[in-house]
Amino acid sequence: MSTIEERTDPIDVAAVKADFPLLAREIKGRPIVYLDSAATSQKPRSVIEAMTGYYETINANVHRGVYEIAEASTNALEDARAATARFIGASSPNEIVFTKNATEGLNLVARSWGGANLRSGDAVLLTQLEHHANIVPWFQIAAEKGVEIRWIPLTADGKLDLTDLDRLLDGVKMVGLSAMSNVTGTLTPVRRITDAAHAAGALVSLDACQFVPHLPTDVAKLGADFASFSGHKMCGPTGIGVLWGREALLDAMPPFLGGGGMILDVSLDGWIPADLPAKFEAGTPPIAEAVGLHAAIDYLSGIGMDAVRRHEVTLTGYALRTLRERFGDQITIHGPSEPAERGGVMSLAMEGIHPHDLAQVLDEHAVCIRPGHHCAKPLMKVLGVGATARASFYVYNDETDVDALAEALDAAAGFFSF
Amino acid sequence: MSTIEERTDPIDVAAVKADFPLLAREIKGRPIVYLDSAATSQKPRSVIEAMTGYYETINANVHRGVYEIAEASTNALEDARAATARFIGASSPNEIVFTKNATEGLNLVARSWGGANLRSGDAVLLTQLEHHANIVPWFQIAAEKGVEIRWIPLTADGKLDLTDLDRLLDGVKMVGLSAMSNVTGTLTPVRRITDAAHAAGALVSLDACQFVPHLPTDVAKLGADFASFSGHKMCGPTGIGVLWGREALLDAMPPFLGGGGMILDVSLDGWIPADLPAKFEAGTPPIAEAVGLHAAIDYLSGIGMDAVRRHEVTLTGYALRTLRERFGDQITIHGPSEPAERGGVMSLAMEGIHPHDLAQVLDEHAVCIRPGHHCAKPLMKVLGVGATARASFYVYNDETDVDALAEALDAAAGFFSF
Amino acid sequence: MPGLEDLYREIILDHYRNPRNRGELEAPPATRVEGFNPLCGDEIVVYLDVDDDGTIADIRIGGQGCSISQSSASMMSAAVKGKTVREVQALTRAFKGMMSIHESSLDGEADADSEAAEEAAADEVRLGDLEALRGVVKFPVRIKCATLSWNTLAQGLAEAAEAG
Amino acid sequence: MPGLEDLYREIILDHYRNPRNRGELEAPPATRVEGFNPLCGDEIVVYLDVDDDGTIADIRIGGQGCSISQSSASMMSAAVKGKTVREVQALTRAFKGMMSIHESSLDGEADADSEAAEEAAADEVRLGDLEALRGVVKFPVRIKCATLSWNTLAQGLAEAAEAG
Ligand SMILES: Cc1ncc(COP(=O)(O)O)c(C=O)c1O
Ligand SMILES: Cc1ncc(COP(=O)(O)O)c(C=O)c1O
Repeated sequence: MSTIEERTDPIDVAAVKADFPLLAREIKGRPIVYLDSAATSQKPRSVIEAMTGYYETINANVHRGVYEIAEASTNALEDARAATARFIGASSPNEIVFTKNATEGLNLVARSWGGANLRSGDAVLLTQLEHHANIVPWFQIAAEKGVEIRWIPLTADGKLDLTDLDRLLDGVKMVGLSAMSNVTGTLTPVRRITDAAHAAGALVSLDACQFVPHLPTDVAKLGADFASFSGHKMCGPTGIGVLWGREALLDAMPPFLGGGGMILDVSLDGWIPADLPAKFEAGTPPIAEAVGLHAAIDYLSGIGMDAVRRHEVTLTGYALRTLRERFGDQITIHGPSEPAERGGVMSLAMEGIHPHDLAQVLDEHAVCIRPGHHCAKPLMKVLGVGATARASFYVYNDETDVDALAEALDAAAGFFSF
Repeated sequence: MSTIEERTDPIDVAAVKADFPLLAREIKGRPIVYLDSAATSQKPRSVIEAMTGYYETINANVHRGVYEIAEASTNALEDARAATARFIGASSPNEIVFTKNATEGLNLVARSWGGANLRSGDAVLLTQLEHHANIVPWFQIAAEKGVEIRWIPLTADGKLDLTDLDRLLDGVKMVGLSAMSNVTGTLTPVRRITDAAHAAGALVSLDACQFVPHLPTDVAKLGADFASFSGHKMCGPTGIGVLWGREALLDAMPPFLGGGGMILDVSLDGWIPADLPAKFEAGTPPIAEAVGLHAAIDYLSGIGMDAVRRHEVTLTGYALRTLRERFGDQITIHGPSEPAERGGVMSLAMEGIHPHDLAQVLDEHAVCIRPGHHCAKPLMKVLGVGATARASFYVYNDETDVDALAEALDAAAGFFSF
Repeated sequence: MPGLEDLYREIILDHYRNPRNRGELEAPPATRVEGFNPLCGDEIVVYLDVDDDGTIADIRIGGQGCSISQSSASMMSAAVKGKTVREVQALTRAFKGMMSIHESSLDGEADADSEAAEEAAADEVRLGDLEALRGVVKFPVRIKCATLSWNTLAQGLAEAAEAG
Repeated sequence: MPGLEDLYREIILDHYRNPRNRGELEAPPATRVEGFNPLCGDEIVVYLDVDDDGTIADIRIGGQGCSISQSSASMMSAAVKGKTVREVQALTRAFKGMMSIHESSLDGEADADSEAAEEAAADEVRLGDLEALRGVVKFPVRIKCATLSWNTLAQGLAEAAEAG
């Protein structure tokens, strides 16, 4: 049973924290301070138990079984699909394709839609803050088809520079757009871009990896045509992602992977693909993972995505203030300065300390942050760095975590100043 | 702790059964008789607990983290890779690519190897007992490239008819071969075909989905070039599969999905792929699932794959005898008649009862079998049926399960004879 | 808990053993349509001969499958033969309404189906023998077996209308 | 449990703050090679000037990265300058031997590396200052930081040999 149904704003973070078994751990004798949710989130007990329960009581392959647990397993998968559709405002469960991760969803769009619709001379427009997952698949199909890749540049504070948007959109058939940067936390003006793209005759494939876990999502309002995200960043398990697409678009697209479950008929002479969503789900789907994702959606819905967002805005504001006050010029925090314009992800640079070294010292203090290029090398180049030290927050973090981060940064500054 | 380390042949099935929580369930007031392991296996407690333990203690994203649990998580993933390599006799962990299921592995070979190596006028040779997962991807690439698909026919008792093998291999660049049929249980002469294929200048992509879970596997001895299988059929979780390939082949192949983790560098102008195995693992891998697969491999290794195989041969022999004696002409059992030539999978036809109806009645008796085409429609055509009723065994089944099957078949015959 | 007798009613087994209107019609002039149940391999072939005045003059059923899909096809053929296309459409709505499950549906079909049920009620269609298939609803996996022939018929009528 | 002082020895931090042989050489005639650590974004550029008699006449280091990768590159440049290619190969084996982890290795490199260690012992190479990096082995994630420059150097020597 969830203990969070009755919670009202603000979130009772202590109670939330208690729902996550890993957060009770100690690292090197100190309570863990987990600030790497942009890489993957921790999992509440209800999610772990849902999967255990699945394996212990109804584990069976789906779709073709008549016996009781096979039917229960099929229903569990389809209930998860329906819950996912509701969670993001999709107009039908048929619009929800379960993938292995967000990356597969983004590739599916590039290969299936791009393969069928892109022609030599067409252009695809990306932003310079995209994750490699929304870049490399477009490079791949572009090389095959002779398609031009263009880039929306960034402003000095890490926002999209839309000055030239209309010119950039000329001849563009698809826009690859991250709804929120996993490096700077920048929230992009999705609706403005989807409107402009549609006006220019282009579609938009949204990388919603960092968005869906943290903000209330309504794909209709965002105006996108496709959106991809991962279960593991939203309190769900590894091994599952979601591709949402407008039904008419998905319907018209050729299948991607071939195999069991995605066919209507196969003979020695050829084959006929199945209808949505089966068409895009070749092979045994991530069934237990879908059950886990469903539990994660229930968990987040129990808190309320509005409350999650408000909590993160408040905490991000507190973190920005704390770090600026305490470290002044010694620290650079990349990205927009206003909490309302960003998510709870911040890339830090400490004067004279490489991010990798910073993370190493922080680990001694049980503070888990991530150094590196965060799979966004083009953005690194814009920021003029090889790597950043990224701290990211979620619903289970609170001010004590920010304080612990500040303490550990202080220790690192001391360690490297001798 | 596993309770099975000390077991010697024959397997103590009661003890094994006790390791699988789901098998303690009752269905409609009777103990469950699970005979659908060819679709997916049940999971021992140790596998479920390994994943729960992962989520509760070291859940973190892999590869780029310096902090303690990120390092532990990375090690857990790579330990699973090394264990998988040892389990199938791969010559290096670099030869192990984690996929979402066997289907993705088979598609990866068709798209990446086939995309780079097949030319118009080449031929691909498949067998008529292939699963759709080793057919449709070849249809897809063949349509793109103008490649001919040829078929190894079957004998009356469901074995491969190799009479014309050398002629069929002429001009063939790739052979798609199932090591064991998921419908008839037929074990194919893999080594004979890999030798002939190599002599003819062709490679072999093995569908080892039904083989690896049930027989000791040594990819070197089998002589294949690629082999794909799924975690969920070998006591492991859903959401993970394995593609093994010879290192030199994988090295020379272009990447498949693009995204994070599979690159060495990305800029606005292009990208450089990473080395093996990262090259083929775009995005967050199925980490908890790899931990579960590792536990499954440990579990099976604890029993011993030789013992698993011997147990299934004995049980299959008992089942063949029991059903033939009890039902005589009323029953048809497709596939080879000798247990040594087959795995523990049997497709049944009961006189006058459609498989779908048979499975429905069996469900009333808590006997779980699967009716349908089993994703092998070309094979159905050869067998001259639209569907079969398939019962399949694993290490946790014993003679009482076979007896329960016979009882339920008897009841079905009674029900439909009035 | 639903029992087997809810599913396998006497009249269903009778249609399964003695299928009505089994066979083929020469197509063209008749319309031939195939339907697949991709999950279990059931196949239904419907041959339709629709008069100029919109009456189903003749119908034949081919294919193979389980007792539910085959008996449903047989009962359907008996029920629609000689009826006008409009009457058949009302009957189809009524039948699919009966087959709708009001719990959480697998693929969003339920809502459409329950609307169909209401429209059918308005049509005041009498299902007759087809009522025997009502028990199938208690076995959700089998619903697609029962509706396969009706979906195939609907497709055939659409094709016949286009061709005509 | 290893502490930070095992990793960040005084001499390492000194090389990080005051990198030796930092800069570029005109290439060609010099050889220029780049190395990436795809996991953390470290980049090393090695510029090599190898004499006709197989001596490393000059070396320069560019790129950016963490203290371990940068200090390792700096220490390497100091250690190899003026040495013959054969001596450098022996030193590389010795260094990579020191960096090998004997627990289960991440990617099968360990076996090769421990062989390297044995060969190096046979070579009786003295690592000198490079010994300061021994503590890195206790932080397996950082090993690739320490070996990046050496792998890049090896690639550079191979390219120089081909070109020459
Ligand atoms: C022989 C065979 N090949 C391929 C597959 C596909 O496996 P998966 O659905 O796990 O991708 C299966 C199982 O369904 C199988 O039995
Ligand atoms: C913005 C963004 N896009 C895509 C991804 C890829 O997600 P996954 O690795 O789950 O496929 C990530 C996470 O790594 C991300 O942060």
